[in-house]
Amino acid sequence: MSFNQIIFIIFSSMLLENVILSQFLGICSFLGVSKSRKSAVGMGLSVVAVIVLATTVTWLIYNYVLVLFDLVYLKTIVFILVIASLVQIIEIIIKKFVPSLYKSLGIYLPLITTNCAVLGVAIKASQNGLTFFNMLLYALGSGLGFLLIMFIFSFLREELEKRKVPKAMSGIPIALVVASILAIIFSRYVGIVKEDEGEKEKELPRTANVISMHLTPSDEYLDNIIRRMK
Amino acid sequence: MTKKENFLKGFIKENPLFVLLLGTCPALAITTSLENAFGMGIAFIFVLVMSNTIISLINSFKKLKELIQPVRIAVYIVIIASLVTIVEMIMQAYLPDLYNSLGVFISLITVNCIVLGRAEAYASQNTVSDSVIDGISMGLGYTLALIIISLIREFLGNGTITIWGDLQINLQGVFEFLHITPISFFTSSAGAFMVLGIVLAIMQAIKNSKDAKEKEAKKQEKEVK
Amino acid sequence: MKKNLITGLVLSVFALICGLLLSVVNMFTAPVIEARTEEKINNSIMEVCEVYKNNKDTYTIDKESIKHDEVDSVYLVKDENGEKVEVIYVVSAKGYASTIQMMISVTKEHKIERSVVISSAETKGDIKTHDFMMDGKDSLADFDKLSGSTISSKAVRKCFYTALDLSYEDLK
Amino acid sequence: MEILIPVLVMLGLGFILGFIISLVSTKFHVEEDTRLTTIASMLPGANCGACGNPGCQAYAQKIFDKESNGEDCTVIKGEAKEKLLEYIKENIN
Repeated sequence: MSFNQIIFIIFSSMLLENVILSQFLGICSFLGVSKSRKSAVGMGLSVVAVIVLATTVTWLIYNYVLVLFDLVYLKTIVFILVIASLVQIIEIIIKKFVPSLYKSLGIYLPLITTNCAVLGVAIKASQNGLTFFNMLLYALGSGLGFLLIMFIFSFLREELEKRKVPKAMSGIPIALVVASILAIIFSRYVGIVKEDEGEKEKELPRTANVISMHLTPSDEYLDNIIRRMK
Repeated sequence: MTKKENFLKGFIKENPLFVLLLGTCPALAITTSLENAFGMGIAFIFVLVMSNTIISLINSFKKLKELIQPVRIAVYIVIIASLVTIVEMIMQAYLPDLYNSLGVFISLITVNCIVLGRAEAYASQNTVSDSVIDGISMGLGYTLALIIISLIREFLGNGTITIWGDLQINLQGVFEFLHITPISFFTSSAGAFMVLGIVLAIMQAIKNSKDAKEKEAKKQEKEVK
Repeated sequence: MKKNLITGLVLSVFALICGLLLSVVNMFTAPVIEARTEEKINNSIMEVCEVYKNNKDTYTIDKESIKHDEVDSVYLVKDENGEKVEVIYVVSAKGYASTIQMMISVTKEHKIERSVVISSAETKGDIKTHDFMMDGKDSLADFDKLSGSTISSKAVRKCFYTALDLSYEDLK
Repeated sequence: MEILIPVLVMLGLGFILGFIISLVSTKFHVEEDTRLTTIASMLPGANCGACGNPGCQAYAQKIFDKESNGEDCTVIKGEAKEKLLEYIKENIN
């Protein structure tokens, strides 16, 4: 695993395939909790933590229980059950032992159970057959993408609140139009990252023997020779 | 609330997408063609009606209701998730093309706020028959909203309207008449946000003018008095 | 403690009923899904492999003998004497919004015979109907990319490359 | 056999998770004002975030702290809403 590849996976899941803007996951909380910057960042941070944790657990269950027993069709029910329970358990524990953390991040946890970003990323990571390390990177990148957009968007919305907007457009409609413009900007990130050199095409053919290639020269090669002879 | 009112509320007054602003994820993601909206709507109605029925049935037994209290949400989620999985399996078997184009969003009906919201807010407190009507009403209302958005997006973005499979209405002529080409922006993700935003703005404008009229009417009433 | 056990039991009873229900439904739908996939693959093979289509009775398709990590499956087309005639690959690559899966047939001369996109949910461009100008070619020199969707084109190009590359090994 | 394995997997998973949730929630229980828990139980619990708060519990807290009047929830309507507003009127203000 080269450094390039790591960067590629993180950037592509964070910017190119942004969970909110291009995959439309977690829109409810994107619109709901982005009214103030503080809660948006809190939500974003807890999503990052839960996505990484939940994806790891579900990936392990998928590959070592469901695939092994040929029970892939149970994935939705098992995943959501695990995620919901996990989140609830974490919430209770933080509430008891780290009240300050609960006040700043923990209150977002229940909302995360019904956040499709978490289940969506977990299903995609398992179904696409990623390796363990790639899955971690993918989950981290997706979570960071969520956090980034939440931050930018809450900033924009705070500014919007101060401006005068036509009455019909105020609130959610104008926020959606702003999100649209943000999506246009983010769709332009395509091409900012390139896949690793290792993925680059080598010269064809890989295993063909060199002799046979010389015995049957291509038309182009013959053309060149004839032209030169003239 | 009468049964008729209960049935009609999901369409406009309490439309889950336009008024309650729930279930926005699939509404943005899969509304690229009318066929997708239909498919999603059918799957959604099935899950919502069934989950409402089962959950109101469970809650009609007092003993059972107390028993599941600590793991209430988990039980609801298990029920909803298995209904979703059934839909998923049937769709994969008999409607594979639709299954492919809806992709992960069928599984994500599980975490759709509308389903869980209705289960908690309505089905757990009302009778079975009321919950069924509520499910049908909300499901149809949501489907209607999906259809409206997908009609706009598919027409403006592709110039076509796909009803089901190969059954397609070609409206390229309209664009040719105006000497423009379909605007592919509307099928992209940015277009989805824009269309939903504008539709919501129109809804809000209608509501605002209605409210203003009502206020005026009340004012006049007072003056008469 | 007893109360906790009861709660655990309640949830497990619900999970049990749901698991039962799902496995029963799965028993009915799984064969249909399998048959459908099988049929789809067979139809695609007919579409990409002219030789097999014309000699259905004498030619056989070997589905098991070769496996590669890079591709989803490999089908060897053999004539009546068991000689390899063609090789068909099912290759997938990540595109713009989805994973593109293609079926590509390569002849004994390491030329691509035909290709077909099996599944893709790409939003940009019409990848399923676009002609990439690869039929009958043995290199990627003439690859005609789908304008406006660089990433999808790259994925398709990668599929062709993998198929051509592996054919040198498989058709020996 | 085909049915047995999924049923066993679901059974085991359900039991373990249910047991742990119940255990953790009783063991690590934090005492709260009963008014807060009552408000939380009156809210839908769907945690949709449509009211602009991170979840129903957080919204209940906000109502409890007198930062909201309870009219922001988009999910509950009609009778349930009136009940909630009445409770808030009587016990919080």
